[in-house]
Amino acid sequence: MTAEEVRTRIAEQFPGAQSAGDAPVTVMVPADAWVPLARFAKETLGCLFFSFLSAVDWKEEGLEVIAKVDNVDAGISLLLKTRLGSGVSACPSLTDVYRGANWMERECYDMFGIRFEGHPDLRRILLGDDWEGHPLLKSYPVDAPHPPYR
Amino acid sequence: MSDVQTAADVRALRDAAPRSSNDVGVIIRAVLGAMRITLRNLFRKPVTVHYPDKERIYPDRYRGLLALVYEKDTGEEACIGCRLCEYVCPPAVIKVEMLKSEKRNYAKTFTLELYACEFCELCVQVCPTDAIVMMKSFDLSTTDRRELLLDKDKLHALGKRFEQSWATGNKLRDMQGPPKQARPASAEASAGKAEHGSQEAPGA
Amino acid sequence: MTTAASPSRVELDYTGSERLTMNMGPQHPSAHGVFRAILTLEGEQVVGVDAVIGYLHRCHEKLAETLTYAQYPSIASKTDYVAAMTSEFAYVRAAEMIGKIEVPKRAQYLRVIAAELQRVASHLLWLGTWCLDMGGALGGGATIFLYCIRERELVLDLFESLVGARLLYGFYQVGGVRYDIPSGWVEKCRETVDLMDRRIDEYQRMLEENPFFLVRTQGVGVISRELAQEVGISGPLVRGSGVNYDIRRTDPYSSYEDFDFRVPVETGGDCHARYRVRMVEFRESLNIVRQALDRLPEGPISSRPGLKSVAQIRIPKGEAYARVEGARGEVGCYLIADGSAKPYRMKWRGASFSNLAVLPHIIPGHKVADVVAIMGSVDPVFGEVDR
Amino acid sequence: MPEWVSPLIAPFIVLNVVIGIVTYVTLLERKFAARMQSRIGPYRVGPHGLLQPIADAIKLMMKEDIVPTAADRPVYNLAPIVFLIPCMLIFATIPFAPGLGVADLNIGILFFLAVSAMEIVGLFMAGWGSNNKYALLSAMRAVNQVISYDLPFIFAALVPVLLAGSLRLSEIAAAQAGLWFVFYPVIGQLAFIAFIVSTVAAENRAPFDILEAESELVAGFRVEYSGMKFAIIQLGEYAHVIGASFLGALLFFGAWAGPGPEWLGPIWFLMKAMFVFLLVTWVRWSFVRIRVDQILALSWKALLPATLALLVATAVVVVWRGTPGV
Repeated sequence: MTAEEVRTRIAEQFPGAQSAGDAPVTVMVPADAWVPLARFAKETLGCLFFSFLSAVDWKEEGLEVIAKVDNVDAGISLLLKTRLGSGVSACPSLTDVYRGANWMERECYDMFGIRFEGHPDLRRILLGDDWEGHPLLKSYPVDAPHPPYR
Repeated sequence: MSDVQTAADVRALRDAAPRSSNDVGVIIRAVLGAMRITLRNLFRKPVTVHYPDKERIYPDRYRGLLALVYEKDTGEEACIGCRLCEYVCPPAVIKVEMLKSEKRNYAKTFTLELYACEFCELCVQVCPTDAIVMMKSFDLSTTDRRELLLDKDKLHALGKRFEQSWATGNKLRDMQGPPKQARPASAEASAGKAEHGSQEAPGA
Repeated sequence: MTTAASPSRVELDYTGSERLTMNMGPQHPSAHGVFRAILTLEGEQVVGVDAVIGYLHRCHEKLAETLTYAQYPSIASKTDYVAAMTSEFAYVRAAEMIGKIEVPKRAQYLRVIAAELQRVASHLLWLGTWCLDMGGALGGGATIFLYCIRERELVLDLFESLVGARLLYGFYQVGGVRYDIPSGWVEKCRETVDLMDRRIDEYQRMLEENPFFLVRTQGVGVISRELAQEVGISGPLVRGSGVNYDIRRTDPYSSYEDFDFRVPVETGGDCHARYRVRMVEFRESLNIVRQALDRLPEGPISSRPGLKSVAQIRIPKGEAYARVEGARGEVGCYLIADGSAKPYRMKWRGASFSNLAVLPHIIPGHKVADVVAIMGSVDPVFGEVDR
Repeated sequence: MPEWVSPLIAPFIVLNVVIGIVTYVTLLERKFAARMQSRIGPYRVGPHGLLQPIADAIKLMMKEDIVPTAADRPVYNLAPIVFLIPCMLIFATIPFAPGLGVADLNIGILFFLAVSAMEIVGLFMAGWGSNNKYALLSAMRAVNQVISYDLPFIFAALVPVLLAGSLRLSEIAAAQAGLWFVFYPVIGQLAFIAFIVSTVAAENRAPFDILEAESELVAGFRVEYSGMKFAIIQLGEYAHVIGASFLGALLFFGAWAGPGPEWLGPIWFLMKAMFVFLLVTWVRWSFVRIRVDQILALSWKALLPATLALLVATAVVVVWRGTPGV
């Protein structure tokens, strides 16, 4: 399957998706198609390999969640993206589709404060439980000491 | 629990894994083979270096303590206080103030917090006058952190105390530079410089 | 870092005998850094594990947003400090992909040599510490550990004469490499590579058929093909589970397509399979180094002028995900550039983070002694896990 | 000299000599292991590190003695002593030369084996009294392992007894005047291998050191001990190993037999014991540790039947030859 075919198949399945690029194929969907897209990628496109999940803070445009999955045998790389919209910090969880999303979503919650709905065990992973704020948000200043400064 | 492999799974997988041979002969041979290797190493020379008594030979490019040097021909401080090293330092341990003067500028203060230094050589790399260099030594151990807050005088003293490594800003930039002219075999060129630089303090 | 009770605890035909909760770490001889596994035990059997990480978190992703493309490669070494070369590699490659910066052939080969020597050094440390975990500091493990360290020193000596540092190199820069090889280095490198080949033979003879070693590794910590891919483990682990996934082969970068090498794949999925994969990788890496030394082209080592100021490198707007095959697997760097001298966002995909995430799935059902064997075979580096 | 003093003289001398040997055996092992690992070992204290054991002993004596608040104090404090006593008592029956020893019992070897198995009480007390999970797991393993390996240890040691036809250690040594039992065709070598394996296991040394297992259980039963108590445990452990090495030298290498004048006998004995000790050490530094269930399986499924069969075979040989002895 070439990147071209992948893009067409995704376009058939998800009319709202915008896709571009070859390696990886970048697919942008609305948040409600996030889990179906991942499931489609895993089950239909054979992207079994879960590479990573993270987020980007686009300031006033809101948060964007990204995930990368690969079909190792066929050499397909998919970069899945979803915009949560300004002020929204909830996203459906991929843990039911990919087990590897568990820790990645915990890290993402830790760093961006995104609540992954359906995650079995959403707690901080890298920072302490009593940490205030989510450091990778652009609104989190780098040089000011923060309350539990240790 | 679908999330975790259960004990039954583990047992099944364990049983499915390839087994080692139960042949006594194989086992005895393997055991003796392992013991032979330890025995062979018993008669090899130890690799330990008696550190404080004997020093390792540092390679030419050793990235050790940082120091400031004087200009070779005039004997003046080479640093012109341009603050490029301050800007490039990733952990921001260098603080420089410039002293403007007629012919050239000087560093009014130059402090280096060696206890937070990463020894990445970026300050050496950007230095336009080859003033900050690295030394072929790392032993400046102390029981007091404050002693590693190096000011200008201390840095100059270090420059006299230890042997200087090869790299200076100009040499590094020459080595990395894109082909301005057709360069000869660059390995030899850098080697030639290496021999040259290790003996002498750099000139601007 | 959290102390909440583990929510995922398996019920393995629990007979009502008292359970013991045991903290393994954060300061523990076989924690390989600072890792805390909260084990729930029934006798010697582990029934639940909660992995606590984050003790070494240094906010590398935030840090990268505040440092320029010129500065960060030196800092990138610190994520995976055991294989510092490959983490730098991922970062500069991401920047080069966005900026479409050509890298001279000589620099590409030098990058390959450094990365492969680094893989050998890293695997040596893995073999040593893993045997130390299984064999103890007062036993045969320490012997193998010290042999491995002895050989690793030789590789570090090579790096030292190339770069000047032994642990955090700063060898890569956007557009090429920072240092050319000094004279005599090629011969020294060849000698070291040949010696290493012989020494690896020795380790193999010491371990390969050793019944003590085999009973500790065979059938222990089996990761199935499905689990391996879903969790996203990579490198020798995923190849030990029968997935043929090596980025050097599937997505060749930096002239890897020029070299002949074999990608070992084992189907066992247990600690022994991972051991065998890594033992073959040793040889293959040494082979790649030999080939690269043979064919090392002449020419410049960087396509960009030497660094003169902090903001010299500017990358146009764009984003890219660069992955390299590190010693522990897929080291990825997802970089978003906004046209300035600093990235807008950088995401590290640490291979160890994903590799470690498999532990809660495979440890339950094993004995306490197996926990350290499995952890050692995963080869986590906590600088990379916590970043 | 009052009358009660004289029986104490010999034990006093033996005790002190043993402690001296044990201190320096630690240095021997450290140097030997270091060379095996391309290192040089202790080097700084005294010429070539010769004063290192003394420095260690002084250091351990000066250290603060820490008792965990949750520890079971009487048990915790008593454990090192209970551990040390049997380890020292085993030297009581060893004759270092003809007529030179504390007590040459007519059931010497039985006494040795019985007392040597007593160390487990101290181990378990230490593990239990520390009130530490690592120590507790280690104590559980200790009981498992020591009991499993004492049987093959005894059976292996009984082979020379059958060959010599006596339980008295001095008679076993004397019976080897013609041929050391280690050279006795087939039986001798097999018994010696079994003896070495079960010694390594019964002394909890790698690859069978699961109760110390510092990569899993940190330091096992002695994780909470510090200072002098730690030193006592360490002393006991080494004394036990040295005792077993002496027993091995006596059972298989003809004890004090050797060329040269008679007063060299104890020296020969010591050298042979050190040879056995280095053999055990060599094994120790060559292999990775195996798991608790595998250790038990090895004992009950392989070593115990094998030594039992060997014992029976020896009995058959002895009966067939008519007279005990070589």
